[in-house]
Amino acid sequence: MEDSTSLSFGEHHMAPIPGASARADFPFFAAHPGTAYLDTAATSQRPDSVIEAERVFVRSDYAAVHRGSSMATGEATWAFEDAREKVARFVGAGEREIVWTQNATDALNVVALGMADASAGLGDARFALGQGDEIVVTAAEHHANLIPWQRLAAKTGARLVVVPVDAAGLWTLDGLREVVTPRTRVIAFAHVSNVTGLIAPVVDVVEIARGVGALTVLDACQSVPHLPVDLAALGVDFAAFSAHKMAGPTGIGALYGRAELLDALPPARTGGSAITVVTLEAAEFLPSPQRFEAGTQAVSQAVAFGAAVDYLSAVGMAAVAAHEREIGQALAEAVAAVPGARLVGPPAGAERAALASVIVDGVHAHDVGQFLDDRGVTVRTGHHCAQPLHRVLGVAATTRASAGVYTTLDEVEQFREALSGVRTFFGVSA
Amino acid sequence: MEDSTSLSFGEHHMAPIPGASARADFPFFAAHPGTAYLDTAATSQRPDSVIEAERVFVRSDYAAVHRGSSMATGEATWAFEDAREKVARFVGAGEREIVWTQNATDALNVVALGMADASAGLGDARFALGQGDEIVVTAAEHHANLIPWQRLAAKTGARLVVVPVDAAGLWTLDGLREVVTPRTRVIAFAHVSNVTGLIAPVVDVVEIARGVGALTVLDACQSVPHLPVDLAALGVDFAAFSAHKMAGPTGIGALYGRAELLDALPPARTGGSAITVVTLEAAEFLPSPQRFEAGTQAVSQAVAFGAAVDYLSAVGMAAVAAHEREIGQALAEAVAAVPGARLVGPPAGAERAALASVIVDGVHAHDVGQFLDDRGVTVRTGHHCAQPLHRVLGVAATTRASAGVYTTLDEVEQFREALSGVRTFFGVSA
Amino acid sequence: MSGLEAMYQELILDHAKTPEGKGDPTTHPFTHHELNPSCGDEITLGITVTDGEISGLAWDGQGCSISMSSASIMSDLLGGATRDEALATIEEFREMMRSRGKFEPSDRLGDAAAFQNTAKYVMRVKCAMLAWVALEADLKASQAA
Amino acid sequence: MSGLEAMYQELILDHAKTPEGKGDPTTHPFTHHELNPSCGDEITLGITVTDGEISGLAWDGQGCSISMSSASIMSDLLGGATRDEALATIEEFREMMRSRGKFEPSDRLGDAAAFQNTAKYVMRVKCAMLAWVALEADLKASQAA
Ligand SMILES: Cc1ncc(COP(=O)(O)O)c(C=O)c1O
Ligand SMILES: Cc1ncc(COP(=O)(O)O)c(C=O)c1O
Repeated sequence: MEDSTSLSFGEHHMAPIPGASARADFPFFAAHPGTAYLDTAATSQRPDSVIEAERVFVRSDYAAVHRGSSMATGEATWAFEDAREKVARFVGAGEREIVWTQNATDALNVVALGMADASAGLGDARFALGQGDEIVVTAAEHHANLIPWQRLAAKTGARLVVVPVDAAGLWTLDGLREVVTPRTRVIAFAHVSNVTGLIAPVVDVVEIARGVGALTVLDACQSVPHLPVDLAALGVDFAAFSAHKMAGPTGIGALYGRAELLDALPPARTGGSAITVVTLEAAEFLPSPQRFEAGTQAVSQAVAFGAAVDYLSAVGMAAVAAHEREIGQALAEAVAAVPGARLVGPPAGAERAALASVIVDGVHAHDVGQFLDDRGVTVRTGHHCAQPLHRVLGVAATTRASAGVYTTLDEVEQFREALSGVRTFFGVSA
Repeated sequence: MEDSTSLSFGEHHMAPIPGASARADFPFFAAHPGTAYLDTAATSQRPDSVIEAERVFVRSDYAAVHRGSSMATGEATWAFEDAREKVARFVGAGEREIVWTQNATDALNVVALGMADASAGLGDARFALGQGDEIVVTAAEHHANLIPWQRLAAKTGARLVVVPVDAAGLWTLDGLREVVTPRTRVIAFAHVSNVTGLIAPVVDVVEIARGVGALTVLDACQSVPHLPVDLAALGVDFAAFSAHKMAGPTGIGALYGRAELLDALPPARTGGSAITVVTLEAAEFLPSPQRFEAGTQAVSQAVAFGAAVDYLSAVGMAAVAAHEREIGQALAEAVAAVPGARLVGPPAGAERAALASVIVDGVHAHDVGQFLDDRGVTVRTGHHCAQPLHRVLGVAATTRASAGVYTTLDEVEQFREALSGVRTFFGVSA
Repeated sequence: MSGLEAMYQELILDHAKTPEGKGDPTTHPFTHHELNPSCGDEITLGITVTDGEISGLAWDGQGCSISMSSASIMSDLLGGATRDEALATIEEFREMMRSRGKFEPSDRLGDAAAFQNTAKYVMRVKCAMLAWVALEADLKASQAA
Repeated sequence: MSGLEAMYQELILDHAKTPEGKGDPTTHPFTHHELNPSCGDEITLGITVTDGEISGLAWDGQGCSISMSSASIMSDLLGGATRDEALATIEEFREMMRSRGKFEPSDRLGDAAAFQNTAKYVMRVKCAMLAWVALEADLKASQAA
């Protein structure tokens, strides 16, 4: 097995520094000089070290894992589990507390579908919901952390209760406290909103949840790639994130859960490798993580995911967070500087993640995005999988610029300049 | 976007020929000279063209798909959907009839979990099961095509009915006919058994199913990679297969379903991208395939999957099947030639897939596998995710050699020679 | 002329600003609602068909300048057309939009030919198609009626 | 000596063929069943503990020569040992098995040191550990009792 940490990181053979230095490690930017890639909240580019780690593995070390006894299988299994250990360490989890999934959406579904199974009598009753029970989400959630809970509620008779958001799209702890009751069984919320950039007070939410014995499910999609996150210290019960948003590949995500919970949650998706004894009548399941990993896993993607956290660790998550704090403020200020453009979420100056969703008065988000695209600025337009939130904002779609470890202030400036030309082009400014 | 079909296939720039010629296209073999890789039924190696197609895409064309309006997203979406079209064409399906999944196991779960949702009142009643309904599987099924149905039965009150196998592990149409009743709602079976190598009479099963109005679910994991398969012509309702068993990457599989069924089956896994209108109360889902593709998909893996079917198409599936027919017989004969070794499934001379599961009298499968491994022969040992079948065979584990497009007769000979040394080494032969 | 300017021609921006055919679709017997789920753009289009001709047409909706101008230009072009002519025009428009900009429109498309450049932008094809898909649904419903 | 011969030493093959300690585990007060799900190998091991010493031990099971010989060698080594000595030996054995062959066993492991080579084969570690994990469970149960 090739040790991906020993690969050099691009030009420099020292730890990369966020911004222009790190940028040199990502081949995408060499292929697109002059492009400002401000869509990392949707998906991240991958550095050479990640692409190469997977390539080396696939070219010479690939085999089935966890099944059979061949040497090839042994080596591949080692690489696969080594990657799990890296990802676990990266988020402050034990190895058995990281389950590979298809993506973060799948991870959230593993929890919600497992609870549905428990509610149908197929597993630990502590996860069973019924009439009168309540599931709490915020009105700002991504569809991935909303629809699975709607479906769980519909299947079990539980009620979905929503923490409201204000006109800026923000919810508060007081708003949460108002809806939590002794019947609250689950509180599901995003660590960082992919639309507003709000950073949730996780520890306070966990305290509120514990007060009523509710489980906490953290959508960590937009936090784990951008901030140092210690899930054990935060105290959440479950969390979900995706490799493709953090310098890693598509095709793999992770579910974090406290080991004693994961060992008890019924696996909704079943099949080979996840089991101990299978008869024609019934199956018994392994402890976590294997119980949830039915079928052939995303083996080479796991290796690449390991290389991605190696990369981010080499940069240092504190450095990433500091860099992105600067970029986040610069994005907010850029929007504030453009007449007719309004920022969603916390205003410039307030704490926020390195993303800015914008409403340009009189110009539809698709048209804004098209104009920016023409100016070499890749952004995301749409409802960002948060239709209910956009309904509150009063628009069908916004234009979002978002940053990552490789984003530079020059790109923010390119964004500001392009944004300032939008209304003139579409003939809506004075 | 790089057109992967334009990449050269290894040394030769003409269509590769199965066996030694194709072998040169797979970098794994250059890295492991002298190794006989006989574990393709577990997972396949990937040719250069597949590895490079993904690498080129990831280095320069990668972006989010199906969300947003940027040019980058447009190009990536094009590549992603182009891959779907290729895979669809490869199995005789319409584009909307191929849903990306995590693997084949996941694909089978999408059907079973969707039916569970329908049974719970969350979707089209035609998929709802209840007390008195019956689900038919064979006793030879892989756990992936057994446990999801056990769980569905447990949730809905339906009964799981099993077609028995004989001492060789084989089931028959008569055996199937005996258990099918007007209450049979689903018949789930493997096209090719991953243990016995039996090739199922699919068209006859479909006819029996249609006679009672049952849905057919085909586990096509071991057929699509090895035989020309036209799912529409076979007439099955659903089918599942995995890229990693057919020269493609891990992290992606496919569910085939007839369009009108897929459009109606409830999506068990929910989240972003799969929806039309989402309110805080409920979500409406897109038609197939999007309705099942919640969250960020395995984008670069889809591109690689497309390149894999390009590769197999360039070789020609008729040529692959002819080659594997020869290898399959050679494997069966190799086993027959070794005293104390017994072949599971159809005997040498009878129709069978290019895999051979072996019982060596007096030597445990793990020890057999270890010995073969030492002699440079990679095989698979264990129950191959088919415990009930092994229970009938009277052993906990067998040793399986399996072939693919790159397998040569030399490898079979290496296998035979190694196998013939096993009993002497472990001191059980005269 | 940059790709952007080719896409947002004067003609298109004018139609987006002062759209033709906007009105209350529910006054017509055949109405269809069409939504672009990725951005929330939507249109409801109603028609009356008399002796095989579109004798009345009105639409309402909200969306980007491409979807709105496309609805407007289509209303101009196909209001009064025969059903067969309209269906053939929709087919040609779809073919153009799927061509990634490679299809040369015939005279039949009239001002709608201006969307040839939009076809180069895969993610905007749905915007341009929105009204046309709605009209197609209405025409088929009227045929079945 | 090839890797294979180092793994399947005379000693190991002999123990696999004529295992020590095989018998009816259920005659002892503490029994534990352990399964290797990937191959179906299993072992049930029973012990009696008197004054902190393993005064009786018997196991039954089926599996490969590594799992069977490991159970046999362990029975020889730890039958009669004190609970603390047995737990410490299990710990050292585990450490050796996890080392990928890099751990140098102390005298305490006795003939069990022969599995040092097995530790190089990741997929066989579970085979060698099977009996030891069962004994550990029994010892912990006896401690709690
Ligand atoms: C017959 C059969 N069905 C299902 C599977 C499961 O496939 P996957 O592991 O890709 O989900 C396999 C392979 O392990 C198989 O051989
Ligand atoms: C906050 C949030 N939650 C969930 C998701 C879903 O992640 P994925 O698409 O990787 O499943 C995303 C990204 O789209 C997100 O930003």
